[in-house]
Amino acid sequence: MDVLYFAWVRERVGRPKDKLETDAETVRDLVNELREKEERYAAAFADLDALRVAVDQELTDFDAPLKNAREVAFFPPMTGG
Amino acid sequence: MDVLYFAWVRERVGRPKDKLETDAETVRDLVNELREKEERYAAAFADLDALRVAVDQELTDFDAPLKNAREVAFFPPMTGG
Amino acid sequence: MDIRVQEQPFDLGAEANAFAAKQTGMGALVTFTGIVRDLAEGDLDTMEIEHYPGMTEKAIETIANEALSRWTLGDILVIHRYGKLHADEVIMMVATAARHRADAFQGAEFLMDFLKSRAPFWKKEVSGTATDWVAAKDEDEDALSRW
Amino acid sequence: MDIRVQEQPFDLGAEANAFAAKQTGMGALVTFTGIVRDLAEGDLDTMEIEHYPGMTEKAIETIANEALSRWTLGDILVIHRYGKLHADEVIMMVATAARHRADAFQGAEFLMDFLKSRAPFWKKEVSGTATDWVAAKDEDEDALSRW
Repeated sequence: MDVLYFAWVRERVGRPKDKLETDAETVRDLVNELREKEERYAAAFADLDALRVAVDQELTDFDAPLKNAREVAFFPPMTGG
Repeated sequence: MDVLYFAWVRERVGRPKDKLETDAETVRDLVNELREKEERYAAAFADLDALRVAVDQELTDFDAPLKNAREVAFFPPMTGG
Repeated sequence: MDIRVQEQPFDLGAEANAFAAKQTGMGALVTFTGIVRDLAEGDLDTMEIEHYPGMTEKAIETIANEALSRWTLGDILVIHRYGKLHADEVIMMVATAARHRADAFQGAEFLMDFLKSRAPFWKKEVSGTATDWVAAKDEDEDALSRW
Repeated sequence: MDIRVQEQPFDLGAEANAFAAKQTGMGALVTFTGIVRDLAEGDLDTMEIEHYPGMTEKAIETIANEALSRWTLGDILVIHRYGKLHADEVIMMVATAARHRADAFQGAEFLMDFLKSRAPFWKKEVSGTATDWVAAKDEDEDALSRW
């Protein structure tokens, strides 16, 4: 599974993308897995209220299932326009 | 006093402008004076609900006083934009 | 503030660019452009716009000043044509500049609602030998009550 | 519908004219243009806009389709830049065409409200050695609830 990071999430994680094998059933499970991986992930994912998530390029929430997902992206609230 | 007519009011009256001497105290008095003048004025001023009036280039209503007015204009509801 | 009442055509894009170039510190520009629509029957020959010279400019200025007093706007542009126009020609435009988009949008909508019913313009549609003064719509008068 | 996500600058006036020229029977055009504002301190060097290639276009298309389903719109244009921009540069624009002005205005406002908070763009302000990710505003999230 591709895990993408944007904006300050990318900066805290220190890279734009990870390729992971995971058994995480939901986005929240994946976040917990990442938090335990390394300190910089724990820092990036410290406050979920400050984060948004997309699964296969659709905005969703942290309880979304990851079954068959190919791409998960984490980022702060968007500031387009 | 200059009395101006616009759009179909002008067409019904048959001219864009009259110069009048009048003792009319209000716009309504002036309208009544015009109605008695000739049939085409009676036709133009048949339905006051369909008309708007400006005194000295400010929109107002038919009870507005004419004291010191130099210019009165009659026209249908505006359709700008 | 730039208000023009004119017979000659104008270029929407050139006016939008010139308006944008004049602004500093404004994050949001809104333009509205009104275009002559053909009649349902597709046989509009001309739209004739009559106005009240002298009052027109003053009425638009009053409306623009009211917009400036209600929203935080950096600038306002209003151009309105009169005379004979054909289908697809630009009738008029307004533009607003503001720091924030809500002001720019609301200022432009307010200008349009009041220009529609409070600036002394009258439209006549001419198709063949038939001429029709465009009737004011109740919904245009109603639109004013929201401000 | 015309949606472009691009790094290169574009000309607001040329785009507005091209959009207008494509329409038939549309009496009302609205454009919104977003421009890089300098910081309060006047020392903005660049604004860097990051986006999520692939998702961005899809998200904008979803928003535009929602606008088309809610209002009677003839056409929609959205252009949004990414990369490094300087003060006074155009960031993005939307344009809507409709028979009636209320649809054109509301369609454009809806597009802007959703592009602001639902299209995957992130802005970073760079001034000297200081960089700041622009924070989303509560009022932008609140703006969505009116639709």
